[in-house]
Amino acid sequence: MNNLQELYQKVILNHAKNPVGYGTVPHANCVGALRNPECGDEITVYAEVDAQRIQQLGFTGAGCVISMASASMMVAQLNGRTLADAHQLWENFQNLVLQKDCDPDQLGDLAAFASLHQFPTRVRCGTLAWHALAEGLKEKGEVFDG
Amino acid sequence: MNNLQELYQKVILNHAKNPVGYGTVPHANCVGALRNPECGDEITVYAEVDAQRIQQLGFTGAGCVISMASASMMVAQLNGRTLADAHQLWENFQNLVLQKDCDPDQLGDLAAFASLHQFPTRVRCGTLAWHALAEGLKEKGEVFDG
Amino acid sequence: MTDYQGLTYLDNAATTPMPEEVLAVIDEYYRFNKVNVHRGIYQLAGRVTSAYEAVREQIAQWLHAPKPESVVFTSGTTDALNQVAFGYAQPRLHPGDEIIVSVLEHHSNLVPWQRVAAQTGARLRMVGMDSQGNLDYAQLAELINTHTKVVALTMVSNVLGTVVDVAKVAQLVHQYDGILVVDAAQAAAHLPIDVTAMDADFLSFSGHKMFGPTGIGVLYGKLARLEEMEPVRFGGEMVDLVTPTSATFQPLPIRLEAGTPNVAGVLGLGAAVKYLEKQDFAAIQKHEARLMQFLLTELQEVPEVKIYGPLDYQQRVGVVSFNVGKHHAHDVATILDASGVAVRAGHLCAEPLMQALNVSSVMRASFTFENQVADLQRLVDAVEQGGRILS
Amino acid sequence: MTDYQGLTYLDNAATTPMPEEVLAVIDEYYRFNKVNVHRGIYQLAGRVTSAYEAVREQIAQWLHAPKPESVVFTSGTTDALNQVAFGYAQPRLHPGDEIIVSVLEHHSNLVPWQRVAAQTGARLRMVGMDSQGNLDYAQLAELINTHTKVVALTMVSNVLGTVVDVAKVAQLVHQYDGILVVDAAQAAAHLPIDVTAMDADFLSFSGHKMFGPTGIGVLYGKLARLEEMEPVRFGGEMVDLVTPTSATFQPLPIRLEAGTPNVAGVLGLGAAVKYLEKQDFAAIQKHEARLMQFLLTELQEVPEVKIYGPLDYQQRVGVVSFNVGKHHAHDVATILDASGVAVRAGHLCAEPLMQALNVSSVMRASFTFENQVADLQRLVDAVEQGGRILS
Ligand SMILES: Cc1ncc(COP(=O)(O)O)c(C=O)c1O
Ligand SMILES: Cc1ncc(COP(=O)(O)O)c(C=O)c1O
Repeated sequence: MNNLQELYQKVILNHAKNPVGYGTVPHANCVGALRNPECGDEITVYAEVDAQRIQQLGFTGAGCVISMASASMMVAQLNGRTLADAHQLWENFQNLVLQKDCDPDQLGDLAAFASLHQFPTRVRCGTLAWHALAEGLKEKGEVFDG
Repeated sequence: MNNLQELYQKVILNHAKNPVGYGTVPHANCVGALRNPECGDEITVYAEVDAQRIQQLGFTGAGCVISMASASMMVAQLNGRTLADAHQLWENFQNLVLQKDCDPDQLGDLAAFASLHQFPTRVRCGTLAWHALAEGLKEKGEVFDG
Repeated sequence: MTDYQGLTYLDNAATTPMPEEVLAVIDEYYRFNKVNVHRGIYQLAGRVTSAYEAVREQIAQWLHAPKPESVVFTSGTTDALNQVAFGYAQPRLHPGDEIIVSVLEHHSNLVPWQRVAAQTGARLRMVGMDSQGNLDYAQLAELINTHTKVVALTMVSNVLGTVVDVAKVAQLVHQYDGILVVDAAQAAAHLPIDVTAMDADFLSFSGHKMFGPTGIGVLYGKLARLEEMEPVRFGGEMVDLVTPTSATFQPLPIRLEAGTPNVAGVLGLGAAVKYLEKQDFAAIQKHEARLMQFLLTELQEVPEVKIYGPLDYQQRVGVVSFNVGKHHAHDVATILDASGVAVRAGHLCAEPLMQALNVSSVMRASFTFENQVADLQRLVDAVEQGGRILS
Repeated sequence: MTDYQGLTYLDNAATTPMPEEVLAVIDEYYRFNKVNVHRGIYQLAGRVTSAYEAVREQIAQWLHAPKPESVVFTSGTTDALNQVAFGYAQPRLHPGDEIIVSVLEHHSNLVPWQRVAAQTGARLRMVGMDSQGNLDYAQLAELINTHTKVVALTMVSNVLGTVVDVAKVAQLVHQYDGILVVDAAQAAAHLPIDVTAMDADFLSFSGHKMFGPTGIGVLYGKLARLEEMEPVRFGGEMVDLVTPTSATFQPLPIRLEAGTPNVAGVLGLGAAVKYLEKQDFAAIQKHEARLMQFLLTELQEVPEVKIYGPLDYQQRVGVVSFNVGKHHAHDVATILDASGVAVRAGHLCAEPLMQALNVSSVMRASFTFENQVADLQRLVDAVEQGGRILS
């Protein structure tokens, strides 16, 4: 499997085609929207956060396979998890993307992005939803990014 | 005599040191002033023109040897001459400076500028007074330049 | 010519490659003649200044401009258009005045006008396109009226490749005493430009999109218009007499060129114009037409490909934008890149046009006369493969 | 290094020569990598964009700026200073506000402020110099008050070579909540610059005066100041969402870099900074001091030579301006040129300073650490000869 085939492997294409958690979240109290200025795509992430836990997570927007799959996997993994867990996963995923030490077992489907670092111009797509989540949490005073 | 010595020959240095017609002209009806933006020098040429003749010519201002000598020679040659004569001399002098065909006999002391074309960055200095005269005449409706 | 080392470079509308002879001129300047222009008494400064001013004359001739003073060097098209917007239009527009741009514009010929409109109270109006992506001349004729002060149009769309008949527009604009500003950024490498025949009031282009260096561009203006224009930058070279409280300015064009210019850029631009001038333009245009015909024909054969703009190869110049089914342009572009073909993907700095086309992004293949059919064949093959990988 | 082929080039304050390694970077970009930045999905565009952004980081480090976003690429010092004047100061100045510049300023740091003052009703005040040509700090302390919004000063005079203690000025300015704008055009090739230590709000310099290419410069700004600044140019790259009637902008610094940047210029500037960084600055400064000492000593020996500014070599950097008796600077400069020595002659884009010195023009010899005593010896010999020819 070459890098390209790895990037566009089945699990990623499937998440993009049938994303988990696509749609708004009724009781969302953290909403973050981000635009990728290069393609004009916008993604909005909705989270209902309560007691330091992401009770429900969802997203809307259109985008490329990479951004949609990454958003879908994010929702799949973080739904119902504590903010601390979420933060850890985000760090773990960033490490994967930056080719630093990471724990692939914790990444679940996100591990499919192992070759994303080979496509540096697409890293932004792969992390867009996460940054949008961070934007939303920032308003609640949670520092998620950085 | 090399080019440089020719440019700064006695006749030129003398005109610059003791310029002919330095000062204003009492009944001047054409006054033209020009600045050389590179050094900030300004020259003003005063002419009393009557019956298509330059009755009296003078100039004021400070400048380099080249601009002062050229102004002085201009005054020396054009005082009392008709505008037609003046125009011819100006063309003749321009031809000398541009290395075109010219009549050195008519040029008088101006012939000393034969090597000016070797110093293209100084051509502006050597023709400043003439352009100032042209500016002055323009206001009287006389097209002198060009 | 720039050697992309195996990559099939089809992003020429973003920036073109550069021929050896342009680089040679830049190198010579930096290697042997790196001096400043306009102010030096020493002969080397005089020589470089003459070479610099000779490029101005050369460009004036190339554009069929009557005088070299009509040519102002800028840092690019964006800089040039902003100078017109803020140096010419902004000081003379009032509430009630109207500015017209088209839906085809690059952001550089739109956003400055939005800002000028906001600052002056003038109204910004946008003319649309017909179903083929050509300027809607009928709508333009309706929009133009005695309030119209500025019509700012691209000569060639950087998305659709459609060509605006600027000469025809100029006539209309001038009937109402408006001025026509032409963005020739995408035209310069492809079409002959005759500012006198087209009767543009201002026209601009970038060196880097016509085989020249980065950081240099041209603003052409009719002398009367340039005289009316206020400088937007102040500083060395462009002033005459300066006192602690006042300044007078040099004559055109220096008045509009504050500070040390991009000397290497200007000399390189001169070499690029020379390179274009020595081409047989009739042959170039024929070759480009053949490339366009090939690309349009072959791309249409690829399943799911949707091409934007006219399908008639004679109606477009240099660029073809398209999408593949519902696949996102970024995904396809990544696959093309992995196959060794570089195209652009995104909104192409023309978001209003994307909105009009009802897409968020497209892929754009753009070529020059330096390209060959084989380059386009590689593109078509890669697009086919891309569709398969993503389905 | 640029080879002036026998000419002793002493006009380094106008533009410096350029080392091979800078040219090599420019050449490599044009030869193999000529693509546009920021918008390409293909890897080559990504690589060039990374290289471009790496220069921003490198310059931030070189300037001791806390963040790369503080570094905005411009087309030069003049462009940078105008952006501060029209993008920052102009929108926030009101009648009664005061701008302070010094008599030492280059026109590029004076004329924009004259214009801003005229547009806003702010008052432009000029601080003088002491008998040695150093900034008159006592007068400055008197002039600064609660109305002072902007103090714009050169770091090194391009005529006298005197150095302004900008850190000291910054303290004073900030006490009154004004901002300090530093013109470092003449400092960049000679002095270490630490924007954090000096606490400048804005600082600018030009690539071509520090061994780099033409057409590129830098505006450094404190992030808070840059955030407050309005763009003066609008177009591609710097916008985010554009509709027919509105536009939102990118974050810093891209928001302030409209249009295709001078990519080759930025990469070349990076190489020039690298060149400076690898020098032993202590050794350079010692060498420059020796050159200055030699030049001042020897020039004073030449009959009729009058030197402007301090005669103490430790009080000046890189430039010595002088006249020979009553001889006009243009005449002397022509003679020097004929002897193979290139110096500048004229008002040096500093007319108010000429007026203060009570001269209409001067000659200026300027050097860098690349020069040797022998270069200056040739100058001194030629000046001697010039005096003889003209007497
Ligand atoms: C002190 C000073 N400031 C500003 C400038 C303007 O720089 P540039 O012409 O590169 O914009 C110069 C040089 O010309 C200078 O010496
Ligand atoms: C039609 C059009 N106008 C303007 C521009 C802006 O040119 P530049 O980025 O060189 O300033 C471009 C290219 O980006 C363009 O394609």
